[in-house]
Amino acid sequence: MSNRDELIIRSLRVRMVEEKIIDLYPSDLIQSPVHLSIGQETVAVGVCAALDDRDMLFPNYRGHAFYLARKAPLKEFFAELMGRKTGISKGKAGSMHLAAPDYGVMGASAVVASTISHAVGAALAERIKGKSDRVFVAVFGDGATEQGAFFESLNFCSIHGLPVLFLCEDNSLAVHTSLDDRQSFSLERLSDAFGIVFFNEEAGFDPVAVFETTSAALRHLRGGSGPALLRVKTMRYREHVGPGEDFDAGYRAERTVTQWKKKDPLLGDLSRFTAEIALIRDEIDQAVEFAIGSDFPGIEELLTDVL
Amino acid sequence: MSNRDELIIRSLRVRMVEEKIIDLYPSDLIQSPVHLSIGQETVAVGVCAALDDRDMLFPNYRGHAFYLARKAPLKEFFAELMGRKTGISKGKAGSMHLAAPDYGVMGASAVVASTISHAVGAALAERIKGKSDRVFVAVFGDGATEQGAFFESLNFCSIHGLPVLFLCEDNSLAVHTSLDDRQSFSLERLSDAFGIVFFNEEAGFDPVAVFETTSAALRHLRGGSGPALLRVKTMRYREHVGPGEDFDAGYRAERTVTQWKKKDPLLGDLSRFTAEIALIRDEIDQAVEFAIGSDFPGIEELLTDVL
Amino acid sequence: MSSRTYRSALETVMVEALENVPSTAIIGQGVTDHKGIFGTTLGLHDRYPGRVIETPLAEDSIAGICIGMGLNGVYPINTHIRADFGLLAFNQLINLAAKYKYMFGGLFEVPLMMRMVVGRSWGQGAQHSQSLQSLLSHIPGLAVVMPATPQSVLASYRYAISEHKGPIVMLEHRLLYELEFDDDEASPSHPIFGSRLDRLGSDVTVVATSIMVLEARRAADYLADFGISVEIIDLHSTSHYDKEMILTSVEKTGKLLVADTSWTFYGVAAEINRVIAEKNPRLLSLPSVSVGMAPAPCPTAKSLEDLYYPDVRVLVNEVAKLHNESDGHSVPLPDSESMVDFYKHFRGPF
Amino acid sequence: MSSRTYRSALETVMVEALENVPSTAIIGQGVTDHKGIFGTTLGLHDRYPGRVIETPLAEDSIAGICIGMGLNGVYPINTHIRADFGLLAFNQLINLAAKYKYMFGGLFEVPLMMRMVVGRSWGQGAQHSQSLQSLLSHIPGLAVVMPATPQSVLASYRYAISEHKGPIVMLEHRLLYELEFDDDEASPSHPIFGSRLDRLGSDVTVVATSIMVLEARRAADYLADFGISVEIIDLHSTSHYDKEMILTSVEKTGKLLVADTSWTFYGVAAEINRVIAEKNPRLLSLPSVSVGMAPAPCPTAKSLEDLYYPDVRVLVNEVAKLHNESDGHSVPLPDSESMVDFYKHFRGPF
Ligand SMILES: Cc1ncc(C[n+]2csc(CCOP(=O)(O)OP(=O)(O)O)c2C)c(N)n1
Ligand SMILES: Cc1ncc(C[n+]2csc(CCOP(=O)(O)OP(=O)(O)O)c2C)c(N)n1
Ligand SMILES: [Mg+2]
Ligand SMILES: [Mg+2]
Repeated sequence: MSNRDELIIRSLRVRMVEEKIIDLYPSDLIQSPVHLSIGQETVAVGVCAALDDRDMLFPNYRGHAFYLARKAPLKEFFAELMGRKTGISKGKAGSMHLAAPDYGVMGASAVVASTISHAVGAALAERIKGKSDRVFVAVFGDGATEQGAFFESLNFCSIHGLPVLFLCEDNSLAVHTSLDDRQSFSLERLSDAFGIVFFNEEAGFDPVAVFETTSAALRHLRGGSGPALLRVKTMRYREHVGPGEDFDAGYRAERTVTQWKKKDPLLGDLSRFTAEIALIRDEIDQAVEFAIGSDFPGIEELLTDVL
Repeated sequence: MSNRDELIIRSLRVRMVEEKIIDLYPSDLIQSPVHLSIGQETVAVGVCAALDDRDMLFPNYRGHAFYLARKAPLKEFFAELMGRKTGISKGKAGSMHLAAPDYGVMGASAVVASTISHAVGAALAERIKGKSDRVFVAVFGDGATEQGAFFESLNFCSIHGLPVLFLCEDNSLAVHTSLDDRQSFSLERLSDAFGIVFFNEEAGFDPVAVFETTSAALRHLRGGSGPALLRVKTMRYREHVGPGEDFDAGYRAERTVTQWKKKDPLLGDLSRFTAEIALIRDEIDQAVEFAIGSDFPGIEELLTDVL
Repeated sequence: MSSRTYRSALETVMVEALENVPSTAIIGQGVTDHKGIFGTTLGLHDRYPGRVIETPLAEDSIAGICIGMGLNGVYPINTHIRADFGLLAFNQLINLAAKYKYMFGGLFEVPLMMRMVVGRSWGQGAQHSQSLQSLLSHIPGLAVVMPATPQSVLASYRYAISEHKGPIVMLEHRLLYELEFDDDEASPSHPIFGSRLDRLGSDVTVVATSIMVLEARRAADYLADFGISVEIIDLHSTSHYDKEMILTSVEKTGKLLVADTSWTFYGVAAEINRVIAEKNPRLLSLPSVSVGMAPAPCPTAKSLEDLYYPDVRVLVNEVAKLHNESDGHSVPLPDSESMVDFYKHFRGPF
Repeated sequence: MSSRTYRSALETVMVEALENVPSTAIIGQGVTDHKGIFGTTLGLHDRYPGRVIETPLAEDSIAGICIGMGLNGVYPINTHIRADFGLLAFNQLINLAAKYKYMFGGLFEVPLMMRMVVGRSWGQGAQHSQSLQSLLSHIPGLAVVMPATPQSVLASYRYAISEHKGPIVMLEHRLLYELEFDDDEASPSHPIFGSRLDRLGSDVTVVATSIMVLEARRAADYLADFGISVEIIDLHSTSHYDKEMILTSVEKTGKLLVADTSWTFYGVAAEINRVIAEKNPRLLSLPSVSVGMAPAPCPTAKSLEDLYYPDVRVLVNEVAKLHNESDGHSVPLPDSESMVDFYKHFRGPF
């Protein structure tokens, strides 16, 4: 299979998982906020395909796609979303706080921008422990770039020349507010002001483009020339949180999304993937079954792991 | 008297006041940290001379010079430093928290960078109350520009096009740490990234130069074209906090200061100001006497003005 | 009898604030959008242009901007859809806003309101569920109010906006928003700060905050059938509660249960017990009972969340034990319907 | 008898941390300069290059960087020369560090130490004087320690650095730094968390934190001459104190005074009284006494600061009243020498 097809399949898997979540949601099997990546899967897949297994990635509450793109286990994923004891974090984390350290997926936080500095700190620790060419990826949305912690992190990281990839998933929305109402700055010029190399990818729908731009950024990082900032333009198809669409709310034009969808390879001709799709469907069904069949955590878990 | 001489005299007054503080310090009449502006007076004097009375200025803990440059009362100043009831804030504020709202000097905070956003908020309030061409000045050091709150303030202010002058007193030190160890960014390019007009004044020792650059920035601001950032290079002669010199500490070269001093007009020929100097000396002596003669606040003040 | 929701009371005071006082503004993330802070600022952006201000994600500087507004004569109402995000504003709230009046010897006043919504249920998890009253109430200069009813909202927000000249934090409970309350509960003498005697009783004193007042009512209703008379004090202002009211009640009943929305240690239960012990520990004839969140971060799984929060069963059981002066009692516990299920209204996604 | 200062104990544990564990780092503003955090990190930058890290002014992100270090196997010791600045890190401390282990079901541990210095005297004023133990101790997942002696420093820092796998906040009192303590105070069984029985007594229990332990000792010495025997409990860890020790002592004396470095409301006094009231309020034969900062921000003027902080006179007076079981007593108050004057060592400029 071509690299392109491989990446499309991986992206499709993410989408199918989230479509399953949408199917399940009315049943209340998943009782927690879900921030879906539908429309944005190709970003996670393209970036993660370019990473090495040993690299560490720090995602946020919109984290399904990154968790899955790093090949963390699907059964424990669904069990986690359904608040089961067999969940990757015993059901204590839920959709907003996915993590799978064995797969380089560090903890996701639901406080916007709060894990950006963690990636910088992990990179600093790596240097203290001795050289390695591991890379640390901070994942955040366009809204997160408004938080003071983002600027502070850029500054510190650049002073120390640490190998952090600042990855901005730019869907141009923070909840319902568009970029113009929130930002007076240009991310490129900002990056520049900090002496941080800026990479841009407008074609966020294309996992190969994302893969290639990420690979270029990673070459820079592994070359030891300090951090890089990669902005990938993308499109959130669904509401900010929850399974629905909300084009009637009027905060953005449906047309913008429709146009983007025309370029979405996951909405193109998928007939050549029939076999793979069937496999993924099976995998998902089994994972859901596993989750539904799992126990809920009980009182014995209430006070463990506090200190 | 020429404008230049006028500004020199005003700067001299600030220096003489702070030299009096140095004289007094061993006596323990002033029992609080003092962050002296010696070497930096011309910045405050040049900026304040360009402001209108109605403009609001938000200083920080290194605030003696701004308080005095706005012509706030000297007696209440010394009384405040000595913790007397007749102090401008009844002795509750002390050196780090000078304020004189009647003179447009808003409260100074000892938490670095914490009043920058206040200036932005005051400007926003002014707009809500109806048009005026009042200007709001946020005063901060070079170290303060590292705080997230600074970036956030730039962003918000620029989005709303508010008339705030961001004034950076750049003495290139935060306590004992030099710029290179703290900053990877260029202030000019940063300003640029936010679409904020940048003004620079290297000759911070020259009150006329500061006055003129500030005036240019103010013309921009009053023209309604949004905020401006003014960086003035300056030199702190004394230790970070306290009355002494600390060149033996080794964190900076004495030579740098010596060279700067050669350009300091307050260290030049002052013979033409004999009369003014005598007047200032009298004024200071009277203020100190007033302060020393004043009562200390007692129990009746302990719990007032809490809520 | 007419009724109104907590949410509609919040909407009313927000509209009034903008309508009656031209120098009032609402500022926060989402205040202009179609959700309008759970429906409490809806449409205000269009009606009061320039005074309903959307913000970037920047809680720290927005809090400082609010202080600046307050210093220059505009009353800002700053929203946080979760109190947890308010932690980013703690420097401005605690080091600046709370201190300004005192620190400058009265030269300044910093009138401002911070509305913080306390999340609960539907998997809010550890970072969307905190109730920060104890942290804030430890700080002199801050007023902290936890309105439990629409009437509390109307009285205290109106007063805060038009009369109070300092920073005030309003902790609004997410689960209360869509609940209907009888309108005749409104009492003209509703306190602004201070506490409210929610129900007169003779056997056990329950001091409760926010939604725990409603749980206390449920428990009291249930226990009344078993001849147990519960007195409920709605603490209302955690920073400026009514000490005398509490002491008088405990003097009468000798039995105390404190039910709060946060953790018990260094919390409301601790504070109330301090007040009693400093007056006279022997007012209490039995050990007091503290009820709050389990001593852990909030878990996301519903099975754990149901154990994490105390519910009406816990209250009934503990009050019955107090009344019976023993570890046992003969009151059957009510069905184990959790608060979230009882107040059917709350269902995700947020 | 040899002696050592609190400062030198801090220096010792900092050196040990870097010397014994290659994956330990010290990070903060001023850790590399010639003042070296009041002399506790002096010269370490040269001896352990790359592991003593100067930072920009950026408390929020530095706290996050420390979490990231902890997650990747390096133990960070983060310094704040005033606890007040720590408020800028509350989001990371409370929303992230405190929650990580639990929130992820044990997938992560976040070992890190935050050293926060509590300022006092020489006009520190409202923003350089706060003592944040109550806020932090309300949060499950955080450990909070207030060492009162060099021995407490040695025992608890060593344990924290080498054994404890979670976030811990050390509140160090500025006035303690230069005080000399007898070396033989060191007890091998010094607790790490928990509390320490500082002095055995029979008449009145004093529970104290940080420098108030020393004030309690002064008061106890003085009162001994008048036949009053004071038992002193050094609370040590405000988050994980020794409940049984407190209950046992109060059961013996029936009389309690709590002396803390912060405000009494929602503070240590509240917490201790909760613990007693939940066990048995009648352990106390008299109203308990709470001693802390006056309910206001800290004023700068020395005349007010002297009134603001409780001193040995207050302790002597209150304990004597407790002992005498009345509002009066016959113990003459000691000279009104304030703590600051007593511990001559502290004089500005910072
Ligand atoms: C500090 C903080 N403030 C506010 C929120 C509420 N909130 C959750 S997601 C979000 C928008 C974030 O936008 P962006 O960073 O662009 O990410 P996206 O959701 O678009 O992926 C906001 C405001 C939060 N979780 N944390
Ligand atoms: C938030 C915060 N962090 C640390 C400090 C300690 N501190 C006081 S002044 C200062 C340096 C500030 O440097 P700069 O902004 O350049 O101002 P300067 O003192 O040079 O005028 C520091 C770190 C503080 N007061 N507030
Ligand atoms: Mg976005
Ligand atoms: Mg400086």
